[in-house]
Amino acid sequence: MTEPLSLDVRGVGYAYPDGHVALRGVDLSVRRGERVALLGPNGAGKTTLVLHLNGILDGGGGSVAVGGLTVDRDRATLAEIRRRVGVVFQDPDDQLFLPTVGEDVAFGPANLGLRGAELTARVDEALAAVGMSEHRDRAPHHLSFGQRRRVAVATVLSMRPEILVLDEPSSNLDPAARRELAEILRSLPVTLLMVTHDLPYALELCDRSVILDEGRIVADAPTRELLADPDLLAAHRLELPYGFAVPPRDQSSLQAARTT
Amino acid sequence: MTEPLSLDVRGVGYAYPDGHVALRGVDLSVRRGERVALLGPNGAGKTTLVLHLNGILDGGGGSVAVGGLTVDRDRATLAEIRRRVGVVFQDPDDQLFLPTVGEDVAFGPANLGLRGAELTARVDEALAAVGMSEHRDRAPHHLSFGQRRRVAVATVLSMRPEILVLDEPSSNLDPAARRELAEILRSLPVTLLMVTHDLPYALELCDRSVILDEGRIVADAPTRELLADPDLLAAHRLELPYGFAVPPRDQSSLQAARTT
Amino acid sequence: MEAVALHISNGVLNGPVSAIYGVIALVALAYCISRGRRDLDDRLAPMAGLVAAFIFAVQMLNFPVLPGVSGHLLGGAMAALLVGPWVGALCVSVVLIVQALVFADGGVTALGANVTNMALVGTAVAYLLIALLLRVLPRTPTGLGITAFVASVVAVVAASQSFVLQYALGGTTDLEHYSLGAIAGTMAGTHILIGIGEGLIAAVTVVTVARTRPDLVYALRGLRQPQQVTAEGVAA
Amino acid sequence: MKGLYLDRDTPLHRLPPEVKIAAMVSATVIVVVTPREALWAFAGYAVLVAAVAAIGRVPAGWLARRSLVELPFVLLAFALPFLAAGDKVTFLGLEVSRDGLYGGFNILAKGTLGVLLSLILAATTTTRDLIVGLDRLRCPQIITQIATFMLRYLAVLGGEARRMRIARISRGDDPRFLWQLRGFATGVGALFLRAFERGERVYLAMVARGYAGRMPAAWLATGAATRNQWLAAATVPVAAAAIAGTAVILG
Ligand SMILES: Nc1ncnc2c1ncn2[C@@H]1O[C@H](COP(=O)(O)OP(=O)(O)OP(=O)(O)O)[C@@H](O)[C@H]1O
Ligand SMILES: Nc1ncnc2c1ncn2[C@@H]1O[C@H](COP(=O)(O)OP(=O)(O)OP(=O)(O)O)[C@@H](O)[C@H]1O
Ligand SMILES: [Mg+2]
Ligand SMILES: [Mg+2]
Repeated sequence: MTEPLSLDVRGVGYAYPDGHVALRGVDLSVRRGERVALLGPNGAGKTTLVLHLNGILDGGGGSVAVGGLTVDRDRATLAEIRRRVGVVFQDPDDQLFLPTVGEDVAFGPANLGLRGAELTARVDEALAAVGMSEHRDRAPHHLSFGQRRRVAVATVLSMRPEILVLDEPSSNLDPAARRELAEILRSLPVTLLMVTHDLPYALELCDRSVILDEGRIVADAPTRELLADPDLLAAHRLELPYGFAVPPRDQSSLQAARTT
Repeated sequence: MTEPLSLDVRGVGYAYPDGHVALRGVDLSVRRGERVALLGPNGAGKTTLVLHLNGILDGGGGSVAVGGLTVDRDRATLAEIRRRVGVVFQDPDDQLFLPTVGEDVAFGPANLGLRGAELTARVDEALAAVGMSEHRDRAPHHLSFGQRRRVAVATVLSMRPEILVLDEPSSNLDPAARRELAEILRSLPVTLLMVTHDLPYALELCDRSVILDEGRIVADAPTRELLADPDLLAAHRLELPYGFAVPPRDQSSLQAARTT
Repeated sequence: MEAVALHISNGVLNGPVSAIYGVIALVALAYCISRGRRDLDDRLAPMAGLVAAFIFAVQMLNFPVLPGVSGHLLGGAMAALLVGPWVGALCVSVVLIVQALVFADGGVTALGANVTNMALVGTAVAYLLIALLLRVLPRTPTGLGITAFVASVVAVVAASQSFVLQYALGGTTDLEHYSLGAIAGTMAGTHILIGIGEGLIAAVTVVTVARTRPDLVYALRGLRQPQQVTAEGVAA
Repeated sequence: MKGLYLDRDTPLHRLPPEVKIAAMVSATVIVVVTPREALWAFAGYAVLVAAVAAIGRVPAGWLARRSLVELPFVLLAFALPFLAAGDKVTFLGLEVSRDGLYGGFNILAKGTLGVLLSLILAATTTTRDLIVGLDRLRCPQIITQIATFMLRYLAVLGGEARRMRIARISRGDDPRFLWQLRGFATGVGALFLRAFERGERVYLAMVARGYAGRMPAAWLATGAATRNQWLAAATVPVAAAAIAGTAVILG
């Protein structure tokens, strides 16, 4: 292969300090520019896997490489990896900590060395993308849950990472914000790994999906194929929602065309 | 009317301590046994309204009555109201605080005076309903986000309230859990007010929906009618998701029959 | 005096003095409980817990004041500012009780003396000063910050002098090279330094809270009523 | 928050918290009122404490390390013989004050025994049980309530500090110390506010489930102490009193 994989996870295991085993040997590789949905039941280990991708959790065996760099405890490597991978956490309260929304969105790019007008432009752009420009000077912990989730997404968009990892980004968003986020994500030229329980959303955004269950990858296929296999879905507590029918292929590409 | 309304909200306003106005005169009445979906964009004031229904927030004008009892600062009335209304909060981390899942689920019924075998039975039943029985002795903050959400629902189910108020109960649940929750909610003989951004879920569960926007109720109609009005939806950042078509009425009742 | 940690252990004070202070503390706490009960509403109950936890946490940070001498923060002034004098005294007492039972820090027989110094004297002196200062200073975050700082310094020194008094009354050993005045002087000197550290932390914390949630600051109570909002708009 | 609890299964651990608190406090009082000249009474107490520690399987090394909280007073104890007034005696070749020598011993012995008794209590009782014990000993509810919230908030403070740290490092910050961000102080203020607002929401959620000031643990925890348990625990203060009595009569 000429180009290194964007994400290369090999045999990663992890047990939490209380002894609970969350990952039991996960293998996953994602090529540059791919969009992959990470599906699986509650407690499957999805969030735990996400936290491995930028070295917040480690030490349970196996290896994680990001764009050819192996995640280890070396500070410089870790810093470089965190510059490349942007993670939006499942809980927005894990993401936001500064006194105002504007400062919080500026925090990441400022750490990347941006200053002055350039920094302001990044912040403006990211806040506009999630529709939160008017809340710039408010305190993040005084926002509604969905507003916090949007700001959380903005804090990572403003860093323009090469690899975007999102842990249930659409939950708690209002329907329009959910679609707007899909449009943003589709327009970004990045590698994308998105954890979601929203199968139609996965189909809309990601050509490929993997299913994680009990700490192992149990399926890895084009999203459309996965969703057409009710037995596989049912075996992992996945199912298509009430009233949803997989749109025929041409309509889905039409939809993609309409929104770009 | 012979029977008092389950919920009777009149002209409720509220401004947060930092001066942000969240509710500007909300009127809403819900009859006994009704199931109502509360829809609206992020930041509309839905959570703020929910927090008024059992007297957690007040003082901004207007009145709230629950089953004929008016919410005020009187301790005895408040206690009685809180016994009748069970609220599942939007953020499960706000709801869970005891060292083990079992204790947390027992907290509410124990406060209602239940003891011994009866209490244990309630806890078992509630945990089984959300599929978390095996996690009974674990610490809630050591669970995955979706598992925490399920336990949060269980902590309120175990109280068997007359009126159940749920703030985005289906977010972060895996698809099977989402359907199972719908089945539980449909089987309970309670008055239900459910905040959600998931319009198909609202249609599946609630015959009536209200839309809250900028602190005011802007629409109140049968869910099926509301969802058939794309202009109204669009005006309040609501829209049907990709791939979803409102199922014909008979199919929806078939679906209801299948699951009961 | 080497022992600047104000958590007096068992055996430092004699029996009668320990007992007298035990009675003083019990009576005073009973009064605080009857007054505090009225204050402890839905806003103040969690705040009281947090103030106690915060004091507990900062008391764990022992920091060097002079070579060979270390001290820790007491927290009375911050408690008085955020939750008022009655609940404030209770918060500090809870910290001392839990420290004595759970961490063996401070003797159980000296609990009365410890509560008197840190919870009663510290909080009372701080609250008197706060009441006074807030009358002259503007009720702005800056005014509150200065108040917090001054009240902390004075309260910490007062608490240390209360310890000196106890030692004079019931110390199990008489000291020859040190007159009582000298001990008082040394204690005051080191505790001014501790008080400055404490004052800075208290000031910053209280100012942060006052900026975003003025409704939470007990000392600013009565200034803000919940706003009435109607369909027509916000009433003043 | 775990405190100093050592998770074991011993008769001492199984004893209800209220009897342990009562026994610890009364034994400490007896130790403190013992005249300091009754030297061998203290030896008796030491044996008693060692026996209790053995029943609770609390290791000696652990006790030694944890009793360092007493250090400032130990220093005072060693300084007293040189500082105190009164007649001088020669001890280990040094001229020291007799009163100071006794005074130092007094603080050292009583302080150490008191710390050891508290440590044994802390090692065999969880913090939550301690509050249940205080509640059963009729401690006013407002005190146990503040104590419950205090323990809860220590966890919240820790949790929020951890969240803030993860939020920062994953966005390219490289903190060597948690509060370096904008100085220690702003960090403390922000943490305080954040922890308060989280805790406030948690509190309101508790209230929404019928909380009215008393934790169900206070009445749910397996039964209050039986007569036999009170008697078993009373052996410690009674033995201490016997030692003290003998020492006073003989001394
Ligand atoms: N801090 C923790 N300590 C101990 N166990 C944990 C902790 N966090 C998660 N776990 C456990 O590890 C397993 C995987 O959790 P994880 O959060 O990765 O699940 P998830 O796939 O993200 O689920 P969800 O869809 O609910 O978010 C679960 O069984 C969970 O209970
Ligand atoms: N603690 C707070 N302090 C100040 N303002 C707040 C606070 N909580 C919410 N708000 C503001 O009040 C308004 C209503 O918030 P609320 O949480 O009720 O929205 P919501 O309808 O529940 O939104 P979501 O769908 O995102 O959960 C929003 O504009 C929000 O920014
Ligand atoms: Mg997760
Ligand atoms: Mg909300």
